Amino acid sequence: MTTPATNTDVDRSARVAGDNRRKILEATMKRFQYQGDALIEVLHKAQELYGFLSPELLSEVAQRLRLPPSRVYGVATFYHFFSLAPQGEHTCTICLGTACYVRGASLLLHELEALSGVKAGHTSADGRFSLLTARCLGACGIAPAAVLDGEVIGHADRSDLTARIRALLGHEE
Amino acid sequence: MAAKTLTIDGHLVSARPGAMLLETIREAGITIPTLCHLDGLSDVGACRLCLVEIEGQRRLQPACMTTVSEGMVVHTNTPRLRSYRRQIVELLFAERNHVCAVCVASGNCELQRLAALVGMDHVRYEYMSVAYPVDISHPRFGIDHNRCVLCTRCVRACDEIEGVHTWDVSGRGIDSRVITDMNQPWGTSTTCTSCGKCQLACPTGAIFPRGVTVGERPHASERIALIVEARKQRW
Amino acid sequence: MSRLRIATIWLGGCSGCHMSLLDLDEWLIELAARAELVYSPIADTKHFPPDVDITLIEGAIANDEHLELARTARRHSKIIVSFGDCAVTGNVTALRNPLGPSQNVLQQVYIEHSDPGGVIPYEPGIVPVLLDKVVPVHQVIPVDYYLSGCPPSAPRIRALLESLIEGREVAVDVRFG
Amino acid sequence: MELHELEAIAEREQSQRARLRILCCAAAGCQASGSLEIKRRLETVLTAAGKLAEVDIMPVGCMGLCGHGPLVRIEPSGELFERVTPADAEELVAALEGGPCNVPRCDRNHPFFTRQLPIVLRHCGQINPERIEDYIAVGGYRTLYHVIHEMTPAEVINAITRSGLRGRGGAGYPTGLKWATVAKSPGERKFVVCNADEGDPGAFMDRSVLESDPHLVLEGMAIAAYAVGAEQGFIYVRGEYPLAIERLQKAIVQARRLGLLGAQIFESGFNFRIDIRVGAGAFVCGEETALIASIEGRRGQPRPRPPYPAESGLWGMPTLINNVETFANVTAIIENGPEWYASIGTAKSKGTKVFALTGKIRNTGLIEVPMGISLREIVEEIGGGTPDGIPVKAVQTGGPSGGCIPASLFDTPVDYESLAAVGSIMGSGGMVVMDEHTNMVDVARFYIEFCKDESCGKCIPCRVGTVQLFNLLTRLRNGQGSGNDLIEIEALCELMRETSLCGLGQSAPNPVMSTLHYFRHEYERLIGAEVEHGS
Repeated sequence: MTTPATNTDVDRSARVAGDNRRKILEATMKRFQYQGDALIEVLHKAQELYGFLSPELLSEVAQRLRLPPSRVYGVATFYHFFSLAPQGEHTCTICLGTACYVRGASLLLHELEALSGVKAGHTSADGRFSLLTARCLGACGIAPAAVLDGEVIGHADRSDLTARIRALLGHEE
Repeated sequence: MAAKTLTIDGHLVSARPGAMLLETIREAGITIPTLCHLDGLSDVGACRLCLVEIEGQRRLQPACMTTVSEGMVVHTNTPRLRSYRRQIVELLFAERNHVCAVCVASGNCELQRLAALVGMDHVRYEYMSVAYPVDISHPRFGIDHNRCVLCTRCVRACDEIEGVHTWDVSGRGIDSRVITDMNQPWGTSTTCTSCGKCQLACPTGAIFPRGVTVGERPHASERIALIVEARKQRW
Repeated sequence: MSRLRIATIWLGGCSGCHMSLLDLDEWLIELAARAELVYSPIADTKHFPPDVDITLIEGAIANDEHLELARTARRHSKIIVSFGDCAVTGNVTALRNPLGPSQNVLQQVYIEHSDPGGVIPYEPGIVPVLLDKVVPVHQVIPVDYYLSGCPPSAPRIRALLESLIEGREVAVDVRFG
Repeated sequence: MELHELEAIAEREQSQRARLRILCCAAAGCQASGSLEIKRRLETVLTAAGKLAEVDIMPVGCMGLCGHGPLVRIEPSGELFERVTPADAEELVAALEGGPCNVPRCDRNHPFFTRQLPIVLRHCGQINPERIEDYIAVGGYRTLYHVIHEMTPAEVINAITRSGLRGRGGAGYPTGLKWATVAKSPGERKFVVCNADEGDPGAFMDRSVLESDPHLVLEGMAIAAYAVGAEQGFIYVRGEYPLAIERLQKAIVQARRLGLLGAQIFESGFNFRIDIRVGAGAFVCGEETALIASIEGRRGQPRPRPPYPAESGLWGMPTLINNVETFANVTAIIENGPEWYASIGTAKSKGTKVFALTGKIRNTGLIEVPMGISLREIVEEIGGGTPDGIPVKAVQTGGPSGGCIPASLFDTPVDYESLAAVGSIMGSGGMVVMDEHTNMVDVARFYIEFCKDESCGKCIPCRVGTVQLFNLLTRLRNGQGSGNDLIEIEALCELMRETSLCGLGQSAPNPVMSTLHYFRHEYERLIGAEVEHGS
């Protein structure tokens, strides 16, 4: 599931950058008085800071909250929000909720899979692009909905979205 | 407090207040299938094999987690319960690779026994033919995930009796898997005390002592209850 | 009373179930008095005959030949018994399923794990073509009775055959492995 | 904070309000369609015209007709414009004072507006959800004051009981009874939890309420806490709803600053603190006991009930769990009296219900209707039928736990019992319309796939049953099914319904069973000739 080499790379670059993410994370844990109950809140923060949850990061959280490592790992892998592997530079999330489904979201997803060569839920080998799915964004009023690099796109049109992704990936090549 | 009187499969039985239905059923000499339950461990009500019908209740209830009450009328062996139990055992056999012929626990396995008990002579569902790894990095024990039924008895034995919580479950749904520490090879676990209680608790051949071959792993889950008793009594 | 027509077939399995059948020793003589073995790997027959009363199928369905023979047996038999764990569950024969479709299996066996220069045998009509997935018999034809065991012990085989021959209700215990 | 201070804030708000106002929808749907850019553009245009001081531009919550967004309303005329673009800004400003404007207008006399009865949504699209003063100006927090100073907890519970309010999360358990159980259960501490883990695909009612009127929910929770004797509350909200989380956070801070949450609320002995817990993507956490596990920082796996959370919930303490819409009904019930509330709806289902109307429907959006309204009125009148005139085939209610109701049963009244009688459930309020082109076997398979992915894995019938059911449906759809498969499918559905540990597994077969019941021919067609001979 994880690629250890990449994880340590990320960690190393973080240390080199002299970042204070560890401090922020520590402050979050302190705010919750290092209580095990706060595990999910702490993991949210850790992922927000680092983009994903590396084994090192999880171990550290386990240690600070005095939780068994397996429990932390069990929680981190139970919830779909937590990612144990780094995501691509660009991400596109397709909503697969019922309203979006009825309005053709699965066709949209297939098209993007074909375009990017990335299967839903995965990241391209070069780390440029992640194609993700959501169970429901709750944006059913504008179905089908997609999120491209954080921007919600309503009434997502197949040709329009593929063009945007092509441009996104093509531009930087 | 006075004993509770209840009716189980037409027989009047008495039970101490606060007793669980499962122990009362067993004390009455009635066999009822269980899998996730193990004497000495807390109950989770997950396998659904000990579900019983209780008159006046809309839903079936797990005997392992239902407290007896006065006047309760319980049926443990109705046609639909038999049919559900068989289906559940079929689902388990289809889920992973339970090949008794090549299993260390054959002859001493609770799953194998369950199949016989519920009369599961074949599996109607498609076998999922998963390919899970076998971890033999631990010097004394191994785990073959292909034979795991996710009863979590190892997790509870490790947490509740040994107190180290080396085991837990990762993922969810059909992708659930028991793990040691950070989903790392068992032999590299820093929390495991190599006490072997997980192996004792395991109902199938999933967790086994290294060096045994087909049919050689003894079944010794009842030792878990003895250990708990010993701890209480300070033998 | 006319003698019953019994057949046994051997598909994807090790023939251990047939060995167990032979373990019935002198009861086989009694059996011969009441039934005729019209098709079997231990009888000299080429084609599956019509009007068979009871057919025991040992082994899982692993290739196209198994599939065809199982279907033929079903067409010509009143009663089909899945005979032993391979027929009932796929068992050891199905251990290849986790490796993936047949091409992956052949690749691993004949190329990756063989001496250099290995080739995958391909002679349709001569070498049976593997199915992508080994399946129990009841997944390809309707089965009337199941006799688990690897192999089923001789007494259990006898119990089943006796009930079938005498037309009694079949009540053979379940015992995998 | 005292009552007169609250009233002073309200008066100040009203007196400072400009006569001319432009209300821009700033809920998630319209934001995604660019409503914030429209707001910026309007500001630019007004600045250029030197009119910025005379006109209020307000970001407001959901105006309902999400499918036609972005929506903009102008006051005092009350005209509502749809599909607005930033280029429309000049014309909208002109329209404020009756000038020419070609931006498409919504017909306010359309049944979409006239057939609704907003109670929960009464402030949505009227107030700026990010300003507590706006909420106070429409009467907010006065009910809480009234409750704390003039009612005993028992009186509050009595009022809720008499109103007939039932849980809006789906199962319809009587709210008053739940409150009473928590109130009388012994416990060192008690908790109030707002379940905002709205997970049904095709549902966004709670999201809209939280984004449009967060204080209404906070006030409802505070009243509940007073009634049951809790001092700590949690809102468990989906991580997928960042805007709702942000607005809730703001709302909590604002309320705390004014002394409407926290210690000694309204100078009384009543303390109540609310914390947000953000879900991490697990549908099963909508189930009470899984939600509790998740708040406690564990894997969101349910446990058998009893004991019910009302007796033993968070950290083993009595815990009241209601969903967003249930809490949002509380102030109106206290304000107008339980008899008023009980006069709306049917004999057993009181009040209104919010629905997210989506799918193949002309007027996609958020609606609130009295209980007892027929499906036909919702789909044909309020929803305006399908966008391209293809006949409606069915409507799905209750999400993955619900069922598909065929068009032939559209006269069914919308209430808990009637929907259950036709094989569906009220659910939390998702209503997905399907037209004749929708393949019902695919729909069933879609929902089972959802449940398979969301199964927590604890109990066997759900963990493995969903996978086998999904495989069977896939085989069927691919034309590889056999007549036996339908029997197996039905047997599996029964097994899951009867033996699964929690509501997710127990209700997972509903979409399959209801489509098998009403659209069996679509299944049989896939099995091929052998069955067609029979039929």
